[in-house]
Amino acid sequence: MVPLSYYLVLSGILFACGVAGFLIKRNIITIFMSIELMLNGVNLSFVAFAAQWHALSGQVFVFFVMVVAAAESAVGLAIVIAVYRTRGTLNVDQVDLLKL
Amino acid sequence: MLHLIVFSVFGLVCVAGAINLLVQRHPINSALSLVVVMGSLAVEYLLLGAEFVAAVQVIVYAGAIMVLFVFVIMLLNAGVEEHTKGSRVAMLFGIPGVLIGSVLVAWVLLQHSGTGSVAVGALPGPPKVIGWLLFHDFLLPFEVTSVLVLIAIMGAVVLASHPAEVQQSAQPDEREG
Amino acid sequence: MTPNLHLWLIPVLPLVGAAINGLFGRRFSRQTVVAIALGFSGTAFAVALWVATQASFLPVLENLAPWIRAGDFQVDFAFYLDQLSLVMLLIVTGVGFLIHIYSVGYMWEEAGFYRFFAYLNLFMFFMLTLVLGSNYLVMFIGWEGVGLASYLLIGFWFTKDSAASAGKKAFIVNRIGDFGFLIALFLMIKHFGSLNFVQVFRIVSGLPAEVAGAGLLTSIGLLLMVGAAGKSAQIPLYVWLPDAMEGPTPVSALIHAATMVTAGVYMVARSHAIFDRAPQALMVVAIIGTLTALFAATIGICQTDIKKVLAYSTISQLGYMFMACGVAAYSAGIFHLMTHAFFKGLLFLAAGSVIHAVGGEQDMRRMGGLRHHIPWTFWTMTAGTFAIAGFPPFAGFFSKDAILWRAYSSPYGSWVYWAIGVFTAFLTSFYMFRLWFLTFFGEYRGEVATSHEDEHSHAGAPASHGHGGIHESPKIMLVPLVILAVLSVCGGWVGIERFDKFLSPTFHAGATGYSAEELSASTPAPQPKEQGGSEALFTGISVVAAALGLFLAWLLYYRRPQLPQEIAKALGGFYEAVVHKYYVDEIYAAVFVKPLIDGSTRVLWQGIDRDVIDATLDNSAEGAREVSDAVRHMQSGNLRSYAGWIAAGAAVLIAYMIWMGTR
Amino acid sequence: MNLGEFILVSIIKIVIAVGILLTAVAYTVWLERKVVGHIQNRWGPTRVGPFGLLQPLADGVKFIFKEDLLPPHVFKPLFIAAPMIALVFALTSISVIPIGNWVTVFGVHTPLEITDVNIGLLIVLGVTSLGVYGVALAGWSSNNKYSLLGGLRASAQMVSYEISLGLSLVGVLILAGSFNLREIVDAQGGTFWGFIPRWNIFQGQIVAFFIYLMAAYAETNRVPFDLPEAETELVAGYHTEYSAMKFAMFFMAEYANMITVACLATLLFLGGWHGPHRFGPPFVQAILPIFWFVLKVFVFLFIYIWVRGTLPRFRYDQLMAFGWKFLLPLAIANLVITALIVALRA
Repeated sequence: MVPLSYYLVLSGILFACGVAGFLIKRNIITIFMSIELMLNGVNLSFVAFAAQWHALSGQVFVFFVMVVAAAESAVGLAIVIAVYRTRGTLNVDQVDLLKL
Repeated sequence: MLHLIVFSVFGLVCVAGAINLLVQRHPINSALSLVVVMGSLAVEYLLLGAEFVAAVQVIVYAGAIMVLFVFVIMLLNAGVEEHTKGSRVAMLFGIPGVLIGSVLVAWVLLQHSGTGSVAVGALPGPPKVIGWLLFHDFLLPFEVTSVLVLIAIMGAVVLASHPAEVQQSAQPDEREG
Repeated sequence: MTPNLHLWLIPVLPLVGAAINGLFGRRFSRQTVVAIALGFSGTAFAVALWVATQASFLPVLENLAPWIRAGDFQVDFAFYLDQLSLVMLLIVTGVGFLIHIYSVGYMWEEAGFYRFFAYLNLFMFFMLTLVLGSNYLVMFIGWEGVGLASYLLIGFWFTKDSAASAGKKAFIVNRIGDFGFLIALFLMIKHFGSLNFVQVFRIVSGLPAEVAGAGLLTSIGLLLMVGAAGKSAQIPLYVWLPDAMEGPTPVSALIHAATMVTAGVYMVARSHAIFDRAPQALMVVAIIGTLTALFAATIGICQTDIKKVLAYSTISQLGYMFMACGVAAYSAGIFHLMTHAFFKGLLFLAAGSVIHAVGGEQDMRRMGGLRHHIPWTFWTMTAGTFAIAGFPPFAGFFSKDAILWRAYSSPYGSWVYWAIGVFTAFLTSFYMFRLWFLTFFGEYRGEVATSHEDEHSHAGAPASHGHGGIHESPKIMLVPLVILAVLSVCGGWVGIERFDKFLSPTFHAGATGYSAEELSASTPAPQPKEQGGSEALFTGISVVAAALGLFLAWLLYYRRPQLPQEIAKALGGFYEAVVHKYYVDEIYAAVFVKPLIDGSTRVLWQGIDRDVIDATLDNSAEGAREVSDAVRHMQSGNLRSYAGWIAAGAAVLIAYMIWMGTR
Repeated sequence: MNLGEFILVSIIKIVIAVGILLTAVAYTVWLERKVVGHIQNRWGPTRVGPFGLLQPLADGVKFIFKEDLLPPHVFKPLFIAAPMIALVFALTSISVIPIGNWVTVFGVHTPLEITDVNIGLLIVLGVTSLGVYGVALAGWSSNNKYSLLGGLRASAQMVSYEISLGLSLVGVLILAGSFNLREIVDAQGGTFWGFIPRWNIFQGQIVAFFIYLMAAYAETNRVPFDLPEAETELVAGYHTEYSAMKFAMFFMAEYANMITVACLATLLFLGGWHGPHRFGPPFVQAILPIFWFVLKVFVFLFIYIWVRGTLPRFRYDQLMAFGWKFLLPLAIANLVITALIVALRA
């Protein structure tokens, strides 16, 4: 028996790592990965809560999160490619103008 | 007891992967750390009984999304991250904010750790039942997400496709090769 | 079974004409414009005539569409035709149509030909809406609309400063009157819950008459009178009408003599149920009318501009009409309204013809001896002059005599009204014959009309004619003159008794609460106050007064033309005052306009607008700019900074939620 | 079965399975060289042992003793890790593949696979989908343009064809109603009218089978979809810089994957270990299912080699167009039709 809160704390740590990655990292792709990390942390809490409350809809939500994450990463990575093509850099600190 | 050990081992792997993601300066290392995180998360899902979710986690996240990341990293030949000082705000407010927030949440959660606990395989999520839920209770969201995915596909194609003139000049080269 | 009279056709037809001419007229030839304008107004006149043949079905209520529905309050687009509106309808369409015809000749050379006819048709539309409206709000549409059309037409030569100013003056002065009218409407909505003539009058006739004190009905009546005074140029709001003569002469004839200015009279007559219940208001109407009649007549004596004389004469005659209404002799007022429309329209058109003949000159001192040059104009003008002076058997005699008699004999009347009325009749006769003698008799005092264009181009009248010498107007102008002259002669033969009888359904309908005495007030039945025989005596006195006026004019302006100067010298200051129209414009300027401008400038503009409103906005804009200057650094475009703000904000939120949860 | 026994049995089974698999890999290589040689009108390996049967052993010894080159410009950690990743995932997927029914050996009742799980098929799919990392990372870490291009091609190709592959399996899943490979095989037992086996390929999944076949070739980077290692344009693709044991790992991973795919095809479409009526003594009866299974896998592998020996290579854009514009719609159509038929029958 593992307390539910352990799972939640683990998910919280993952989420916090994701946020921290967003703040620390300069590479757009890594920042993107941080977002995925946050989503994973949320998924873990979904599944943990599902187990806690014996409600399978928690697991179903994970699927939706995954689908959205997949769509988001496809579009996001396409944007990254477009950005790299026009700016020649992946450093977010150098991509701070809306218009070139 | 075994449950706690397995949970702790893979939880630690998870956290280590996540921290490695932050520490590594090369994006491909970060990506691989993320794959590790996802893999150990799949194990955690298995511990909770969500076998289908675990499998899908591996297939979709590790097998598709992260491959896409690696692919883009390879395509753009992304190098080691430069350390530019772009944002004081992120350092002054953001990092403390994250720390405070996560510590607070963890504190609150651990204060109430006695309220609930889960056993191994607490809630089995067999594919059949989950499929039933998806196609009955969640039919509308399911269809909406399918539309979302379609839009995302088209958006990705449009965004990543070359401008017309580049494409024209690129095509003959391909034929020669 | 009431036939469907299609009343809506009558106003809509001119509107269609106005729309076509106004929108596309620029590309049409003059002939097309004329065809459209005359076609639509003529058809409207024809429909009005056909409607008149159906008079046995009156009154008719034609509900076209709901307009406002708010709780119990309801206003519809509805037209109402009874005997009163029928008379007005025929006057407006008939005289209007004649003046349309006249305008074709008069305006032929003008640049904005299509525009003129579009405005004229537009005016017809609004005037007919005013006349036909079944409630005060529809009437108000027309009321405002004719004001607009009047403004547009006075300022027709808008490149001329005086014309533009005159248009604005008319508009602004009318606003003051409309203000009163509107408040009266609000009072009606509040207290009667309706603006419908029928409903309002039914409610009003159920109320007791307010014999003393200023109650609700008196207030409404007085406020309505303010509106009427504005539109019909009564004291103290008459000042716009003389200036309105800046407009083309047909406009002066149609709007500022025959139709629009009588709208006030029509409105008072229409609201007779209210005034009957409010004797105080009625008395005010009578006093204002009487004073205006006298006052304007005295000014008219000294004017030298032919159109200005006619303008003051119009004001004076309108005063007569109000006097009639003020003594509850509504049918007499409407009767005079009708005959006045004939002869004053005629006089204006004839004056236009004179101006046309002498090439734009309007000053009577430079005319003279024109009767041989323009005989048609002379004879028609003669008919009009005798009509307005009140010589039998011309139209003016009957109507004016009716008013004077009623002013004395009505239960609301008094010998004072009558005395002033007779004196005014004498003055009217005098200044009209003065005009007549100065214009048509004696020697021609103007310059030889070969190069008159430069000096007269100011006059606004068609100065650009490329003709030389004094000449008669074209036939298209003379035909309306002749028709109107015939009407001026014969128009009064119908007689006040028959007119009374015709209108009696309007003025006595719904008056169930009337006492017998009041009922008989507007009928020629023997009065307890005076024997019937004395009416002939009164008639005789007024005819003598008119003849006296003729004689005096003949003496002063034909027999001994140098005498007026001597009299003027003898009168000195008084004469000066009259020439300057009693300095009313100057007084208004000093009392109202200048304080208003000063107040607006110093307090509203420099004080409130600039230092308070502008300063508030400027300062807040400046403050926003400064704050933005400081804050915009947040929006650096740096993704990680944004994320930092979000993270910090989320931490604060989490802390707050936990704090709230653990309390 | 207590924990110790469980661990012991598991270890034994793992050792046996890996041994069998590696042997099978070695002899698949031999088989390929022989068959292709005969197709090309030559003998193939003949010198080492009879019919060259010891050739795989010799090759193994050669790979082990060869110098392990480490080029100077490579990204070292990943360069070393990549072949391991590839081989590990290739070998892992065999763990949930059953080769026969439950048996009792020395009093231990156990299935003929390392572990029997509910979502076996999903695990196979997941693990094979991870195999792409080996190829991709190898290509990237070599710091060589040919390798990089090979790696890029491999990852794009494998991700693309994985979709068709997965969709082609859904029809089977609908028929079986389970992710458990054993249940899927069991659902294919018996015959129609006494002579047609109830294999999925005969239950209307023939189209799905061919989709699977083509997608599997692409997944394993085999001819005609071997663009990632196209010798004529990319030298050797992602493993250009590899030599000795590291190269051997890629090599083994490729053939292990082939075997996995063949096993999967056998299990899902060809009825698994089901065969004609049982005959012979009890021992033979016990062995027969395994024999049928191996036979089917062998046939599938033979087709693999046969195709390699006869078909030319695709062009890369043709490969992508084929995958996205032909296979994927076809797989979706097959899925929809299957679902409709099942729904109507129900």
